[in-house]
Amino acid sequence: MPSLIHAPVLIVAVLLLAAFVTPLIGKRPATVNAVFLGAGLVAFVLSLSMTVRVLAQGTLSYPVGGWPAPYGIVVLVDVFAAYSSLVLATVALIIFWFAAFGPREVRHNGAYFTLILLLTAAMQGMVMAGDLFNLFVFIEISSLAAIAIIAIKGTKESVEASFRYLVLSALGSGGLLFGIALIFMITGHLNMDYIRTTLTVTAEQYPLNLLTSIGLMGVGFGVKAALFPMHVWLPDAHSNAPTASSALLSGLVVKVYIIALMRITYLALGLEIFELLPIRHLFLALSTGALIVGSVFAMVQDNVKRLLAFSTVAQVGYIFLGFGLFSQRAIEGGVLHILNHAVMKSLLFLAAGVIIHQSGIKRLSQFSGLGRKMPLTFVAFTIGAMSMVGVPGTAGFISKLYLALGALDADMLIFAILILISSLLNAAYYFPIIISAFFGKESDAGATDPAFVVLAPVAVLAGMVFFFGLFPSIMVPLVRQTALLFVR
Amino acid sequence: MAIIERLYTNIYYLVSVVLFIIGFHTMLTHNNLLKKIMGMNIMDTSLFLFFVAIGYIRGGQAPILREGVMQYVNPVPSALILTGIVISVSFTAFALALVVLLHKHYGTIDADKIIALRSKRHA
Amino acid sequence: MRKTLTTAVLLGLLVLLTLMVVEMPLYGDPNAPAHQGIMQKYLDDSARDTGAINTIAAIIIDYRAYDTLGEATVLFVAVIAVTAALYGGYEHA
Amino acid sequence: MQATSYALTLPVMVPLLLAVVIYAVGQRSWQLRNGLSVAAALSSFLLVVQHYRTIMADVTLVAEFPELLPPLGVSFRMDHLGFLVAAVVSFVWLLVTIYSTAYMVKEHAKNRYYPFSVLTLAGAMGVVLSGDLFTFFLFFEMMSLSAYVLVIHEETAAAMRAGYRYLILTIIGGLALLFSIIAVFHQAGGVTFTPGGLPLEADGLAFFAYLGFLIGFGIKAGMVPLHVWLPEAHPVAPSPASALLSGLMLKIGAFGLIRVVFQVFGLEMMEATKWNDLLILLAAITIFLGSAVAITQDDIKRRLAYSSVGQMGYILLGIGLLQERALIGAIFHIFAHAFMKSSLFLAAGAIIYNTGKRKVSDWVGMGRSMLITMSVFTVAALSMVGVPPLVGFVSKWELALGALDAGSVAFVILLLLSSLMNFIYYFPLIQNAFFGEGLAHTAQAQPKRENVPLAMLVPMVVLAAVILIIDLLPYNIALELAERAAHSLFLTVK
Amino acid sequence: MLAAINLLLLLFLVVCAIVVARTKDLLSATIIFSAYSMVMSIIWQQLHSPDVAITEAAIGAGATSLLFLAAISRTGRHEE
Amino acid sequence: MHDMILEMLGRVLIPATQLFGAYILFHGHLSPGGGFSGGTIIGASFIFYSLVYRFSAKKHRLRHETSLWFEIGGALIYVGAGLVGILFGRHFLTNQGVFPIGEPGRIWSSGMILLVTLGIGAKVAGTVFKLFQELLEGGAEQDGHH
Repeated sequence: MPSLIHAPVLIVAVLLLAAFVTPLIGKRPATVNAVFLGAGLVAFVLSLSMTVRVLAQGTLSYPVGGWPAPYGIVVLVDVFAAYSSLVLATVALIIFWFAAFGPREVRHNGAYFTLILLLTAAMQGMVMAGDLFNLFVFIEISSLAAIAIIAIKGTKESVEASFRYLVLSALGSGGLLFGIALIFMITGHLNMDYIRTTLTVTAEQYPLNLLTSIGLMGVGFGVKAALFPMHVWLPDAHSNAPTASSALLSGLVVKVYIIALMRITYLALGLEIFELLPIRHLFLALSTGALIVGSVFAMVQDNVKRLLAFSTVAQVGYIFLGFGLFSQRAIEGGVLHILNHAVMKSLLFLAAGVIIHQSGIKRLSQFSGLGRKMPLTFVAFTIGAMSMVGVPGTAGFISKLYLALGALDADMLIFAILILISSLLNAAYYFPIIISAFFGKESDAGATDPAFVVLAPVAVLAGMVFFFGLFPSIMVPLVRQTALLFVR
Repeated sequence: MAIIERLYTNIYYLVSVVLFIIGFHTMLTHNNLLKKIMGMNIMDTSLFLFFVAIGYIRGGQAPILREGVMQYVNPVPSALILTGIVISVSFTAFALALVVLLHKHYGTIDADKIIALRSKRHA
Repeated sequence: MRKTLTTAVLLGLLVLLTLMVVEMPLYGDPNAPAHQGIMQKYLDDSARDTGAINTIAAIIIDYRAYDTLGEATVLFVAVIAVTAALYGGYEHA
Repeated sequence: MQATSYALTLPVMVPLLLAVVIYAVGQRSWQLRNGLSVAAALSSFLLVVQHYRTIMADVTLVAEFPELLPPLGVSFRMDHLGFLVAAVVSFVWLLVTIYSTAYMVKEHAKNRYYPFSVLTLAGAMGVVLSGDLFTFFLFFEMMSLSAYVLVIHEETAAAMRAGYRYLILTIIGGLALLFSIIAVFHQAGGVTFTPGGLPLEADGLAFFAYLGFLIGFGIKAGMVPLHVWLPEAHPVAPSPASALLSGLMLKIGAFGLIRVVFQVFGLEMMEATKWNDLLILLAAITIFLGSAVAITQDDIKRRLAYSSVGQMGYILLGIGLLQERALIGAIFHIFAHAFMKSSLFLAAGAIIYNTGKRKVSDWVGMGRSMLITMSVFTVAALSMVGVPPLVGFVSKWELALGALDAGSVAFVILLLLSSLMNFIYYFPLIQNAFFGEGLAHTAQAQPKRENVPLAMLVPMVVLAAVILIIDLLPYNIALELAERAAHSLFLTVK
Repeated sequence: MLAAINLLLLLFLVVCAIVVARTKDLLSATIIFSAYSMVMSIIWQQLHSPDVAITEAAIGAGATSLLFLAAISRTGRHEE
Repeated sequence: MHDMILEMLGRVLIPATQLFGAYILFHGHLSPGGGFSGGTIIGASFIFYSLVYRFSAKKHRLRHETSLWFEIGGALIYVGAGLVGILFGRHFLTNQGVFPIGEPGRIWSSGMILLVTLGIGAKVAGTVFKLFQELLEGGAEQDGHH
């Protein structure tokens, strides 16, 4: 198919088109649903075919408008971008289904779908961007849309959380733009490849500028990716959003910024940066903090969605840990965890949303006996939780295994132990929920499993947890090549 | 002395840095939510000023092509800022909408009071 | 307390950024690195390539049109977000 | 000699799939559910013993799937040791499952019990047939976690508490194992069980790995400082589940330790580093403490549970001594104890089923009313004490010889002491049951007549029969296998 | 001469920014912010970036201020 | 309330502003300005219009849907112009060789740039007006006291 070369922009364009069209047909829910899901499906198919193509033929670079780099904007799809795009498209499609047919938590679905489509389009654009300013534009779209899909719930808490998110996000954007300005100042380029080659010449002349620029961009991305200690906005924002938004935010949005950050480091700054600056050690220190703080705070939560949000803080730590350890396997583990965490955290949030909607209970202390009333939902929740803990056979185990192996490869025994301890912490807060839900004393709250159409995305995600837990080799070519981008 | 001279030459950069800090400070420390948003705008415009200053070339003319002009200023930063300004106004608009909503819910737009109200409700 | 701390941190940042300003390329210098990259091609070729004599218009809507599409999208997001936040959806309007 | 046989996966996969089917049909037909549960164990057993000839021809069967779960891969392997333990596990499981079809009639949530029992079987079979540490770990976790559901089956407060303790320790053990496996993989570049051990260096990391294995398997095997879950969990489970837990699952821990000591670290390294001293020390404490505490227990299932702790000590001792004859004793004891402890728990279960009496002191005169059950109990108990010619005797004999080979008489004395303690806590019970005149109980209703369904009686009797006659047979298959297994484990040393 | 004017404009910018942060009256702050944007736009015109200047004048000084005014009309004029 | 002076002013100022905005729009590729500034100016004139006639008896108010149509129309023109490039076998958002470029310096020149500028202008005008309206009175009917 000749138009496959256009896939990198078509994915974005299709999602944007659907987003633009949905307000026009907003008064007919069935049509809106069809457009919404159709766009997601088309994006998925395009992303899949693009990934296959990238695997077969190597990096795909698409000059938008026909202008070659550095003059035009180039969309650069390397293995990492292809992998990220595929993860995004797959998980997003499942969440789309839930948003369309799941319990309704916003007053009007039309605007909600529009925002979700815009968010997804921006994320797709972001992971494939080969141009620094283009990346910034997509980051801004996704930030704004991400805040909007929290605020759309309209409760006091969600509005307040989204405002706080907005302020911090704007600070992050400011830092990011400043960083980009400095980079442009000392290179005169915006294309990442050209920045890298120019920097080899000019970096010595302007070291402080470059350093400040990296610092500012790091803080900008850190805030948006909720890297400890810049995670303060996350628990409120993710726990007060509508269910589908929580899944999108925790499962995908947070990770997209990590992907963008890592792409900047190897595309624009060059790998030498890891040797020149103590970035690895910073990552290691911060991710250790994230693992401990996220887990400890998660343990004391009584609201299920807040627990899941704090757990996201910890899980973001895993991904950064992978890049901090910087051995081949550790990076593979970190990259795999992007997928695995996306799948399992979406699963947990969707299952939690179903539970809350069906029973009206959000406090964990009242979950007692609910598992017997809505077994299918709770089995799905259990699968997600087991994956979080890292029970073998589930997806979460695989990334932890790779990370632990990578820690030993990097001669850092202590981090292998840290990963295991954090698994134990995960177990300490997930298993009591499950035990009390299945075997606890029954409360009088009435609840049943929802209709099949609501449960279908949850079931698919649960299946994916096992699938990627048992056959991670499907992702191995992509993940290995991604790691090779960093470790040569 | 050389440093002062250099700072004077780069006075536009210096002013934009100062404005950046003022905006940042306003955003972080002011309780009034509208002031926070104004701080955000000041921060953004300071960056735009920085960009424009990067693009300036001594003796350059506006980059609209015409006969007889030898030197134009760099058009690239200007093009980027156009995008930046629009993004900034979008953020502002949405932030203002949230402030309006918060005012509706809490009857105040003071961050401390909102936090106090919320924790009272929780207690 | 928190405000004092923030102010102190920001003053520190200001000092750092001022040092950075000292190091920056000189203002208005035609030989600054920022002008060595992609600028000249735009000034030379934009009229021929795009037919627009306003180079900035040529850049934003032709060379870097993808950015501007994103920019237009941001505005669209803002509109939908504002309506959605205030009404909970645009169907109401 | 090695041969590839993908049929090795069947004893694992069949119960795994059947577990799902059982859950699905459980809602509709209890006959089909029970039948399939028995069929799962039976097919596992048959699928294992079909390899009898091959194994006796000293062929090791392997099946490798390196593409699955990279970078470690999944592999299966059946040697003498694996064959023996797999056959024992599936055979006892079969009998216990038959028993439970009758026993569980009185229980609730049967639709949960059977699928998880079969799932645990699949896990156990996977463990004993695994060809490398990683596969071992996968199935080990699967077995441990599904056994949790068996432990808390009653859902009483005590059961939940015991289950929680079990779960936490299982997770800690699992993580310790995972750490060790990763460390081994890092150092040796592979985790396949290799005769003679993997190329490991005896440095700090390897020692931590050894400690990790000791913790991981020690928790499962009820080794003393880590045994705390065991006396809580075994009594609260339904009796057939207790039989499975005590009779079989404990052995899996010991089995893992054998694999690790002989096929991961290797005999040479263990002898050079003297790391086995730690194991011997712990084993000795385990033997002594388990037996001693058992005397003080009045609840029959708690007494049996502590007795299991003591008996596991024998096996651990047999492993730690690093002597061929001691290892024969250990391996044979895996077999022997599986049969003895299962029949004890099943008999105890039958009595509780019939009379509801859990306290040993209430069992006065029980032998007269429940003759068959109590006879089974007696045979197994005597075997535990080590009365020849019952199976328990043989393992103790071999162990004692092994201890003498190692040059330490102290362990022989310890074995004798432990036998004595076994005698102390079993014999008065039996005596009372058959000959005691319960003064306090004569006023109350006489114990009911033996009213135990055939499905419960037959498995008990079969178990007791094996205990009775296997040593009298001209050809002791189990001993033969144990000898060959131990021999092949030692063969690699010059 | 021109340099002096530019310096004055820059000084005005900084003063405006501080005053915006300090003023209690939100309406005044908005007006001052509008003036700030206007000055910014003049500076950009001085730097020969007329496109940006015109956009800032329209969007920064115009639209943003209008939006602020709309919000203030619903939330109250004075900072508490 | 009915303000004569405002209406008089409006009658003069609004067309003037709109004309100015249209000039900036159409000369985006020739002189400073373009879609965003021109669109904003036109949007501001709409705002002025709606404010002036806010209380007039004749309800001269612009409907919300109208601005939404502007909004979406502009966005669709942009994406559509991009897809035309692909249809012509070129790349997304290609101008040269797909749209007639014309002679530099004329109004009807530069192909896609003019088209997209007009699209953006329409979109931004709608956006600015709608944002203002929403902030001024959006969701107000639920307040009760407004």
